[in-house]
Amino acid sequence: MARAVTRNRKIINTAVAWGIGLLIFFPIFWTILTSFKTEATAIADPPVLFNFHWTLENYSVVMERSNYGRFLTNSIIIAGGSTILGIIIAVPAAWSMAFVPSPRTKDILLWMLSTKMLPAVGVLYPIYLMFIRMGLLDTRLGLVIVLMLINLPIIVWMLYTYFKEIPGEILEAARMDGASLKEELIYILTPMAIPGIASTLLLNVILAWNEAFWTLNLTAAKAAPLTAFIASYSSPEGLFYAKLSAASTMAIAPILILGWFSQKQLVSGLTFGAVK
Amino acid sequence: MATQHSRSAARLMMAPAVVLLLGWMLIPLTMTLYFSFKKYLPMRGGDLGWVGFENYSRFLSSSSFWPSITATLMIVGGVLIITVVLGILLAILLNQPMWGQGVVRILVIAPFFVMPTVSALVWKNMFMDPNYGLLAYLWKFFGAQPVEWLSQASLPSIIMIVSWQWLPFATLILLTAIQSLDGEQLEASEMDGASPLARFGYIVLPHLARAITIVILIQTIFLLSIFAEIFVTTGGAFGTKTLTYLIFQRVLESQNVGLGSAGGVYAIILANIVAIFLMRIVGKNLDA
Amino acid sequence: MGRITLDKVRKAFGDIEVIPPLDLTIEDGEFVVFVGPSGCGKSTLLRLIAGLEDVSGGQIRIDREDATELPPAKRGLAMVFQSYALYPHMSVRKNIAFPMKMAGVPHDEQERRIASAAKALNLTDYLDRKPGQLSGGQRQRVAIGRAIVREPAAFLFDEPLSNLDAALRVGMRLEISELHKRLATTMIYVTHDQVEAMTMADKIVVLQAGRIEQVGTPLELYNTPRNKFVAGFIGSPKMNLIEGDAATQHGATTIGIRPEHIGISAESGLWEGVVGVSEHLGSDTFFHVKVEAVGAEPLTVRASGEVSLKYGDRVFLSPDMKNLHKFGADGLRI
Amino acid sequence: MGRITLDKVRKAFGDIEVIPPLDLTIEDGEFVVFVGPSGCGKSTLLRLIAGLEDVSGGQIRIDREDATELPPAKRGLAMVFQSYALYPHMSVRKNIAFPMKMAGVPHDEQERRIASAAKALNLTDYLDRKPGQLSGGQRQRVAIGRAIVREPAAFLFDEPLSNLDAALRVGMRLEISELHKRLATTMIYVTHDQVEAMTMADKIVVLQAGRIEQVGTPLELYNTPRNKFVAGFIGSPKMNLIEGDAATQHGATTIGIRPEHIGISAESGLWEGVVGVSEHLGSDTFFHVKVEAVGAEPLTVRASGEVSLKYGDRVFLSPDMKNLHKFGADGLRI
Amino acid sequence: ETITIATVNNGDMIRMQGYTDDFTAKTGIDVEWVTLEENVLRQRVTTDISTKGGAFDIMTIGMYETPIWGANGWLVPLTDLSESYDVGDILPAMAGGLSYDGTLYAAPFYGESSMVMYRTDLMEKAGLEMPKAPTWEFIRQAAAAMTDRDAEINGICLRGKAGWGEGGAFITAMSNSFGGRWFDMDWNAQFDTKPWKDTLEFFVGMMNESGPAGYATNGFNENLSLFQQGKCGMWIDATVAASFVTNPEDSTVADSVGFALAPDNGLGKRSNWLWAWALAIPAGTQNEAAAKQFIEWATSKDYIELVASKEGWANVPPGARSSLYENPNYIEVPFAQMTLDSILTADPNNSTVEPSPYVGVQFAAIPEFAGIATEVSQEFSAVYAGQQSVDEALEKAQALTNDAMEAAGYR
Ligand SMILES: Nc1ncnc2c1ncn2[C@@H]1O[C@H](COP(=O)(O)OP(=O)(O)OP(=O)(O)O)[C@@H](O)[C@H]1O
Ligand SMILES: Nc1ncnc2c1ncn2[C@@H]1O[C@H](COP(=O)(O)OP(=O)(O)OP(=O)(O)O)[C@@H](O)[C@H]1O
Ligand SMILES: [Mg+2]
Ligand SMILES: [Mg+2]
Repeated sequence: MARAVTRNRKIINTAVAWGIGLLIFFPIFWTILTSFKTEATAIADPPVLFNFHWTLENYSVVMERSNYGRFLTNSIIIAGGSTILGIIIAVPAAWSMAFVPSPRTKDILLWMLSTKMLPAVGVLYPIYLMFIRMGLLDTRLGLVIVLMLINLPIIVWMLYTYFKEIPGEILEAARMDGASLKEELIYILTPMAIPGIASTLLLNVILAWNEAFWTLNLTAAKAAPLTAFIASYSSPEGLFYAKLSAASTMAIAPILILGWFSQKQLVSGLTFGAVK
Repeated sequence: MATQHSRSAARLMMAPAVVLLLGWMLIPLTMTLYFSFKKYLPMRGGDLGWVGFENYSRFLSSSSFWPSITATLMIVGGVLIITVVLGILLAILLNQPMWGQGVVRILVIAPFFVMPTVSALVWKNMFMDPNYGLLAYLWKFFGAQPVEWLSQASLPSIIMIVSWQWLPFATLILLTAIQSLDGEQLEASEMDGASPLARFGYIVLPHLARAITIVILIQTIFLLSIFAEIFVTTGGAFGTKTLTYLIFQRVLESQNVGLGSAGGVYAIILANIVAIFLMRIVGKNLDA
Repeated sequence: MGRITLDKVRKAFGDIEVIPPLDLTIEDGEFVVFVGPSGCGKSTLLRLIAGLEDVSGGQIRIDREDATELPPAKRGLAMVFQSYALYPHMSVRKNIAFPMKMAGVPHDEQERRIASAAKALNLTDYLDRKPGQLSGGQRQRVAIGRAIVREPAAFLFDEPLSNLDAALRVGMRLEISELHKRLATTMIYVTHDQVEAMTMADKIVVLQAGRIEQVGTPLELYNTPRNKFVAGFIGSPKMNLIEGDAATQHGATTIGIRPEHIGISAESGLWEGVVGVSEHLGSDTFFHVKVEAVGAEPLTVRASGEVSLKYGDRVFLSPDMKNLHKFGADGLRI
Repeated sequence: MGRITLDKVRKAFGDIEVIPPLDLTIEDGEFVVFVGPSGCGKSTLLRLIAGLEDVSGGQIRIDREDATELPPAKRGLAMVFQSYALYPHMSVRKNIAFPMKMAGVPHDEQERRIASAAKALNLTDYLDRKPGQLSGGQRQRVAIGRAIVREPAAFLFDEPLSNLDAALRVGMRLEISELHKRLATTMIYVTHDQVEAMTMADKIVVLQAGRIEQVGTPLELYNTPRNKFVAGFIGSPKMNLIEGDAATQHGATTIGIRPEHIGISAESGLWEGVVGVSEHLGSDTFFHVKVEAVGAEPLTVRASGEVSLKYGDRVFLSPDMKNLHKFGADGLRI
Repeated sequence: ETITIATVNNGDMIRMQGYTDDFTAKTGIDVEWVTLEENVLRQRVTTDISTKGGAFDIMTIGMYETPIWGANGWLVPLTDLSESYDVGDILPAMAGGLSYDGTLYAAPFYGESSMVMYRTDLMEKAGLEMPKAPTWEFIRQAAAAMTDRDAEINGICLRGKAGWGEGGAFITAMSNSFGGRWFDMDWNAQFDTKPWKDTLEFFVGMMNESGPAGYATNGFNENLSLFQQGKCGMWIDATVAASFVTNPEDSTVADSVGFALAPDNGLGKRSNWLWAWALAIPAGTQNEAAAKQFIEWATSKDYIELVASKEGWANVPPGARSSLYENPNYIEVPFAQMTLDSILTADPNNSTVEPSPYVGVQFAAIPEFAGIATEVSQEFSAVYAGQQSVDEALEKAQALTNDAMEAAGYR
């Protein structure tokens, strides 16, 4: 398809794509913009775009009000920890399914996905009771475990599709070369699957970062991540759009930045086996 | 590949994931089943004994039950249709040559990184508010009466918010799928005289079938359990009470764990019906 | 009805000129084969003719009409891709019908043509299968089927056999040749396999780095290669090229002699040598003989039938002087 | 040091018996080639020997020791895969070092062996490249390098050349043959290409549907095929098999005559026929001649060098009776 | 020693977090805050206390939860508070609502009732005068008179948002003045009675005449903003709002706000509610002593002084202590007296015209109420949004209430 695209066509593409891209991004942009306004300008009629008095006041109010650093740290530990733990458990499982398939492999995969269908609110009480008994309430470890479990099916599935694209012969070659199963996984499979593993990691960090039900209900002060941070801003007395925007911006900024830098990885990696 | 050694190793290596998930599924599931046959009211002394199927029949006969199923299916269906259709169009657009492709992609993906709570808050307050929302200004600007989004068009509004969040996901997967389309196939169809529209219909769309299946499958799982978007925006009013939300009301607002658990069992049944339905319709694409 | 003329056609990808200005005329009904080493521009040339790439300069005429700016669909050519590029989600029938559907051919006419193409290509039993359920050879026939139903002005084949195993290749080669005889449509065929080129072509175009090294019938190229490159490239196993004293004796910088033009005997001959590896095909035997007199590279020698000479045996070689090729310092045939 | 014995080895996938009980002995140092049509079980057999599949019955002995239950890593065999199966994330050096690393060979010994293997395989300059940066031929040499550093009891090759283009194949074929000469290690080589089989093997095993049809040296198979299947499978182009009157005259149900054993002349001969497609290779010419006397299928005839006969010419064929193969009603050689 | 406090994210509570250092300096006890939005908070603490999770040492709860939890023995009784704390100073209405069986289980941080806030300038323009204790009829007339759609002025802004603590609270309090009640003495739902129909029809009629567009989704926050922006002529809502609408920093109408008692209908009950956010200690906490210390600090007179000295008298937490209303500095605050009067006219134990079996003004202090009232208020909101008729809504409300009461075993 290496025919030169006409310049006009490219200009149209660019215009339409940017138009739509900006439209989709607009709510985020508007939130960020609003976070630099005063409360009065935030609800000014008509709305103002750029010609307002920029202020960092909202951020300082938010910082003063809550311990952002701790929420952030918790988010990072919980999202990162659950993802890493998930990968460690999922790699061997995905290996088995991809390279030693049995007639039941597909069923097991679908079953794993189906565990995600349990409505969380329905099982809050049972889980809460278990957490109390095991002393996991309001601990990062507890959340790491829970988030790992909810995302495990997705991790397994993604890894499975990536692994399936690795020729089995390479693993057999390693076996012929005298590698044990462990060595096969460590020296051959994992390094080869790095791109797939990386995008799996990324997707799961995002999912864990944004998970709001369990992170909110199983924490108090010590382990609360950014989802709890945002829950304290949702409807205070009065419509504090600017402060809400500042808090929102702070809650999504880290993951947005991470996503920004790993866009390429995400685009090329998020295939779910769609690429064949 | 399949020697005895590797088969037993495989079983061993699958064990942690399977056992953990089995536990994660079975323990709450049994407890849910257990509670669903009990009169369990934490506020009034907790366990008040067995009641048989009373919770089930009560949940089913509640006037909110069928509307909640409808709402659930409407939201899931609506979001799927929007994200898949727009996702395909966007994926095709983003695959065209243009300036600043990388940046545009980031712009389109960005909503995926936003927490559901945040996005619901932002949409509700800053866009859909009939007095201060940007959309209201827009309507007023064109001389129209602002729409009261969350009350007059509650389901469409929620579908729109959720679609905004999930569109990036669909776009991403479809984009990668489009990128994997064999260029020679397109060239061949071009040599065969196919117009761009025909190429889309006969070549591109069938190629995307598998990716679309995956999008539908994964999104359905997540969409069946959306909660924050409803909690924050309408609180279940105006016909936006999904099954998940109804269970939430029973368990946490009414503090009737038994009744809520029965609802949970219904939700599992619904999820499985939807899943089986999906498998039937699109599942065969997974093998291809 | 199928005359293709390239007039100073050139192609550059960015700064790299892949095809310098090139002239070529392909007559109506001719079977032309493009050969050349990998990366020499064969596919590019084909794609220029097909309209899948824009020319960077020059003109392409099909049947005297300027087609340079025409989109692929309008050129009336059919292409069979190396990967076949079948539509994986369509049955064989649908694949073959596709170009007709696009052209709006009436339904019963489609059916008729599909049936006749399927018959010609032995695909009748497979019409309802998907490409994934076909063997390589069958797939290729589907790709050809898709091409012939359009009754194109010319067929373009891009290495259509390279994905097949050797046994199938021989069969498919014959089928394409017969197809050409029957339809008498212009065919342009890209391959890197000299055997295919030799056996199928009316005319071979030897390319190197985008330039045409020689154009001619297979036997012209075999018998009178224009230069060392063509000499080495045409024929299998390849011609022995000898430099140094042995060459200067014949007033040339390089002399070439094909393996089949060297006699081998245990008793007497021009050159004395030692047998290295020998390859016994039953029908023929190839010996790799180290001859001191002509340099370090062993000479490849073909003996008909089975000849028993062992590794290390001393032998004598007698080149057939009639079939000696001489090349000057510039590499051109003298 | 490399004697492999299969004793009533059988293999079934589920209900389908891919390999019925099969006995085979491969002597130390032998170069054995498995040939057979696609899907006949060549790869499966190789994988059974390698230990990559479990046998469903029978015993595999390596150097007289029972290896049936041994995992692949313990069998002391090296395998070169069709796809080469190089580790894409490791440099050539690391690829070659990998089996030694797994075996715990000391570091300087590793270095020594890598250096010598690289020298033998002409890979010294490429040691620090990744496989992605190598040509097909170089990749194959890396795969071989990875195999030889282990000093295995035997090499297993699964169609190692089928991914290469024709030119490279010829070269690689020679290299593997020379390697075998030099190392004198047992080699088992799977291919579907008869030319490779003929030129490389000490012993060819012809398989069909998991059964051994014949075992023997290339020339044994060429000269005295045990049955019609082997006769048709060995040799290229394939043997002409004739049934009917022409065969019964010779007291056989089928007679076979190879293309190279039929003389062609314009004047006289046993059979009269009409030239169909002819394939001119320069070195040889293959004619497909329709002969009424022997049935509908055209006979393939080889003429050395260039012979000018046109489509439709009337010719006479004289089969070389010495090289006539006769087969009975059961397909076996008479 | 560290205590963990779950609290709601309203202004007074946020302010208190700012003064935590003062407490830590005095006692050496560290404080961890878990600040959540009201609905999330309620859910969160309810889960924790009903499972004896022990995640919090102090919970911020309201008048609704306190008697229920106290009855369940889930809260530490606040009996042995120090002398200087002066329990007797807590307004009796508040203390009553936060007690079970005469024992105080939560200390009020602030208390509120509801009242009419109106624009004196608009009232004047309409040629009307607001009586100190208006009737609903007057309110409706005044609203119609003040409405000026072209100037984007709505005569009246009221809560229509679904949720038992939002629109549900308002309509319940309003129905009290129309002679309505949730349950009769046998716990039968009363939505099929005339007072409820009257209430709802009156409300919808008035709001359609003079209310803002989209009032079906307006809650406290939305109405506050509307009022502050000068878009409402009247607003009947929590007394705490008074300090916001009179604060010139946020409000464009700060200097023209008047106050009146919530309206009545001549049946002897006004439509004002009673509410308090209070601090309670879950039973079984490890840090009971420290928690008590904190509660004493946070709800003390000293704390009020502290806030007053730093932020002015208008910003102190109101409605909890009688002494505040005896303070000459505070009584100068324009809304102070009206707040006190409103609080004093609300009686949780006798809130309805006809007798009712439950305690609470705008709620019934039974565990099932929150769930039921939320669903009922959703039906009502659908009426406000024009999606169903008053009769349909009442019928559904009746059915679902009876159904839930049956499920809970009352009937
Ligand atoms: N899109 C492109 N951009 C830049 N260079 C290209 C492009 N396509 C082809 N080339 C270069 O043009 C040259 C000719 O490529 P072409 O595909 O025509 O070779 P070929 O003769 O078909 O080789 P092969 O036998 O390997 O298929 C090569 O050097 C190749 O790298
Ligand atoms: N895992 C498997 N399950 C079921 N059948 C199998 C499996 N692997 C191979 N087979 C079947 O066993 C037969 C032999 O396969 P094998 O791969 O050994 O053939 P082959 O001789 O190597 O063919 P080719 O030349 O095409 O590589 C085939 O019919 C194949 O379909
Ligand atoms: Mg090419
Ligand atoms: Mg094979």
